[in-house]
Amino acid sequence: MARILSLADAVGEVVHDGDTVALEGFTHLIPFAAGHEIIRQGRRDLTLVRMTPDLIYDQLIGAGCARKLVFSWGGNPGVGSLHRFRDAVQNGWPVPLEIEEHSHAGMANRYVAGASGLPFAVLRGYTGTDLPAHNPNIKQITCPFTGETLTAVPALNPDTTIVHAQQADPAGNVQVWGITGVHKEAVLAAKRSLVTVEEIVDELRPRPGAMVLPGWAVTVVAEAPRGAHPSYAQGYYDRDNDYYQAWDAIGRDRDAFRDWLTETVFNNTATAGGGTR
Amino acid sequence: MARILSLADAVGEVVHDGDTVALEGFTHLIPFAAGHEIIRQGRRDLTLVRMTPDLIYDQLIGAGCARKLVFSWGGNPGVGSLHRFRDAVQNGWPVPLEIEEHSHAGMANRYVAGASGLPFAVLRGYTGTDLPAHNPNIKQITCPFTGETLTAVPALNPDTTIVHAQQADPAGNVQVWGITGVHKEAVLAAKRSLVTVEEIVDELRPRPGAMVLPGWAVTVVAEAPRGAHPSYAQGYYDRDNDYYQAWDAIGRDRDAFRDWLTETVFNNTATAGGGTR
Amino acid sequence: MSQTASARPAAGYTTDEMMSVAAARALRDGTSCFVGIGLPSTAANLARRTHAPNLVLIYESGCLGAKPDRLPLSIGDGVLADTADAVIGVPEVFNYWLQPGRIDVGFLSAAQLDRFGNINTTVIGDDYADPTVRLPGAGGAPEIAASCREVFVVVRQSRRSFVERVDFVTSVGHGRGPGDRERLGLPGAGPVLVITDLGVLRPDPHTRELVLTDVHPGVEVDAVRAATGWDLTVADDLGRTPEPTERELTALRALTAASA
Amino acid sequence: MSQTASARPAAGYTTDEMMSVAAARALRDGTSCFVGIGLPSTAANLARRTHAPNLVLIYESGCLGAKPDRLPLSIGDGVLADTADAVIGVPEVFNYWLQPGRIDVGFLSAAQLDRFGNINTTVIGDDYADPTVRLPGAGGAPEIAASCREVFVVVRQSRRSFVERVDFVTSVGHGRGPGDRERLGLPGAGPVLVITDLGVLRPDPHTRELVLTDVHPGVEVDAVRAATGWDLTVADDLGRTPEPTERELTALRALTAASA
Repeated sequence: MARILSLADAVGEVVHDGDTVALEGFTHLIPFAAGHEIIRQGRRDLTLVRMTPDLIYDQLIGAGCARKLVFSWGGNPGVGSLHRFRDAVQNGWPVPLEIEEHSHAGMANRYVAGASGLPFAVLRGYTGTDLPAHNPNIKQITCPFTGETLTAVPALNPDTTIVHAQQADPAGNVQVWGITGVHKEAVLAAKRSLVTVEEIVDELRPRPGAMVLPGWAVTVVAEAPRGAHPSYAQGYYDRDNDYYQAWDAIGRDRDAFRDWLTETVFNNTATAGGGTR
Repeated sequence: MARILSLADAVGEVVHDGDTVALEGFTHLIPFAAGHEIIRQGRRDLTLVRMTPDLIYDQLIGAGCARKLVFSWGGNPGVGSLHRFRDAVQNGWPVPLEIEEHSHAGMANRYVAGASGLPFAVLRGYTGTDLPAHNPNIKQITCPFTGETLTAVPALNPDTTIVHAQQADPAGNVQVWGITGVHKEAVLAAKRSLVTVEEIVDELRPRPGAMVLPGWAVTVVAEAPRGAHPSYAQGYYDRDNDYYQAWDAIGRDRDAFRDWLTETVFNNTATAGGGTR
Repeated sequence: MSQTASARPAAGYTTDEMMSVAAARALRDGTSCFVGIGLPSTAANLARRTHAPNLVLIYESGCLGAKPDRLPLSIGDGVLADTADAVIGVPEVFNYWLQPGRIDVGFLSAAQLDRFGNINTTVIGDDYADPTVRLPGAGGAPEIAASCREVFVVVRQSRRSFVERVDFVTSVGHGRGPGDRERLGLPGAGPVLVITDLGVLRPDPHTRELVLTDVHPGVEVDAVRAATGWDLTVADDLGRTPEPTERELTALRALTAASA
Repeated sequence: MSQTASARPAAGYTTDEMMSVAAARALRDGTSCFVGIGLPSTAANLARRTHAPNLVLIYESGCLGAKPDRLPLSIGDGVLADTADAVIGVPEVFNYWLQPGRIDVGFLSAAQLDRFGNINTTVIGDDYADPTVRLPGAGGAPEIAASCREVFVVVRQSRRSFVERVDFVTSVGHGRGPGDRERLGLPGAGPVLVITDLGVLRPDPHTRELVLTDVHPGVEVDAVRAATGWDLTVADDLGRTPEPTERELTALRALTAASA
């Protein structure tokens, strides 16, 4: 049964300096509130894992929390580049950032292997691309039945996975609906997990398209209303597209970013996603 | 888009002598009506694949349709043995039956590999058991990252998979709810697929826990009300436990079985599951 | 029924009832249990209705956290899906839930069980290709026995079922003795408890051989030896299973009556 | 609007509009299309609103058969889940739907595209570790390019984007020429169509080099050559793209307006 804690206590318990941490959410249900709490708690040397590092990781990287990024697509969707990410990769600011780069299929399968207790996953992927030349975590494997050559990637087993969901019940059972991405795999692959939720309800009402994560498979749950803002939570609020647009100018400039950090993250201990609007 | 045919036309189109055919349904939604239609059409030399060959395969085997069975658990659940299956294995009646035996984990992963377009699947399975000594389709594989030894099983790609579901819409989109077993994997792994359904509805109404198979991933759909009887179709009818009990005496005796075949299968061209009650 | 009355030993009960009650007692509240059908399912459901209301029942049909109000007649009974916290596909059960060792107890039955807790549900007889009796086969058992943190076996004891060496290893217990599970890389502890209609056996920590540690009320050790196909070792501190309480028997009978 | 009026060439339109219309026309009704975000998504949604109402749109976020009533702003826009035939997890999209070659068309964009249709969305510059420009990376593209039956690319044409050889092969087109896809074991046919704001390119069946086969209205071949970073071959039977019809433009503008 998952324990229910405050966001600050939950992040304090599951994220430590030097950890490998996955914050997942495929466009939908990105755990921004938890990300901002990691910044507030001043975590350092994290290996950040995420298929689509977008604003949330731009913020964590800019705040100096990360030493390495494992990912498959990094950008501000529909807007452009992640300037804090670029600044860290190209100029080592505020600290150097190592990268390990995959495809979505590779990352998704790494989580699947992690969730499955297997050391690796097999896929048809990366073949003929320049990715394997720059990533020792992409190897070949031979089918013992057909002799065919396929690709292998190692399991991802983060120290901690954090995702956001719509609801949990008092026993920590979590219900997610809409696009569920790699929520389940990322949580099950991790040694510890934190699920932030829009609300804790007395009882989960089954819904079409919903996925339930049993409370006994989750470490801690924290209520964080609007905790996915500026991304969205289906059934609760829409994506704040203006925030993504506005981020381009903030992220582009180190001073503007520092001001944003002070105003929006450090001077804001609320559990919300930290809106700039 | 799946084509919608009568049960007889559908079975005629997708099942041919010598084919490898999987009729799946994990206790729930077992496609009995389609199985009886295969018997009526007199198919021979089938390789029958199924995790849990129960009454439906006892009937097909007794009727002489099969030359080989690939499976992981064969019995009359809660009642006892499958006597037609035993008679075929031990006495070659009415024709000899070759067997290939797996565990559930192995079979499930063989379907997953088949659905995924991979030649094999990796699992932690069979280790230390006597199964690999009798089955060349269980091999070892080494993790290219950790050097650990794991088990590999080849993909299952049946010529045809047949499953039963609650509903389809006129475009052949299929909705299944309750226990969905390996429905999706078995259909996606197959070259051709037939889904029999309780009813064709104008529009599928989304339901909690439901899984939708898009019509463009299914070959043919046939309406077969009570087509899973004596198993059950959640939301439509319960399991006919008396039928399972009664089967023990029928299956135990060749003559009783032949009488049952004549009365219940050959003299009954209805699309229903062929009840003995 | 008052607490006192319900904890009182019951007057009359069958050996199967004693077995189910003893098996149920072994399950701790708040743990997760991968439930095989038949005797294990009866015991697990009884536990949930007595001392372990928060026992998480997992069935290979894809039902996580099933809370059936009657005994399911099969591992895919509709009542399991209706009452589960989550219903998932069969591949996910084995890959995401069983294989990584997330589940505390695997609760199995057996057609044959040997001195080292290895299980046979495949064939009786020396020749796999021409068996004396063809059994149902492996089902989920090999991986349940490999991956759950612990395995409990519930099985009726006789010389036919309790053999020196199983004819076919469907599911590995302790192999041929100490270190075998480790050599095979099996993550779980294997069978730590075997509950029969006569008593309870546990593996000796050093030899890994199953040793009689408890007998049920009214059962003599000689009767257990007579029902065991190997030279049975009896624990020095042999215990005696407390009789079923009225509460336990009432719950068990309500459960089985509702399924008839 | 009458059929005649709607089929009439429109009076004024942008080169981007021409590109989207030409890209949309390439999609056949009743086929399935794995849709990248941006230009491909615009084209695919336009096709569904004009000649291909039964086009099955598949987004990597897990939306199968999405029928959005406005342009999705990302591949995970809520409107995709709301209108999909089925919403599935991301691993399933790649493993069960893309990888086995079930999907007819993979519709991609590119930051750099080379003579053989190879795509770069990773880094500009010779040194991966110290790039001139760090691009977003691979996303789903490498496997979309490998596994879909055919690949269409829609990209604005310039000497920066159309290069002799991409700085980094993120997604394989036709490698370095004939037989390369086969040698790599890539199941799909690769890029069979490249639609730009200037015209349409297709791989030569023998050399696999991209050849200009159509120019859009008002575009001169010299302008296309000037926007191509290799010595562009022009097809003998060079075609000219029909202008957007009023129906197409109206649908396109309604789609983009609804997303603003």
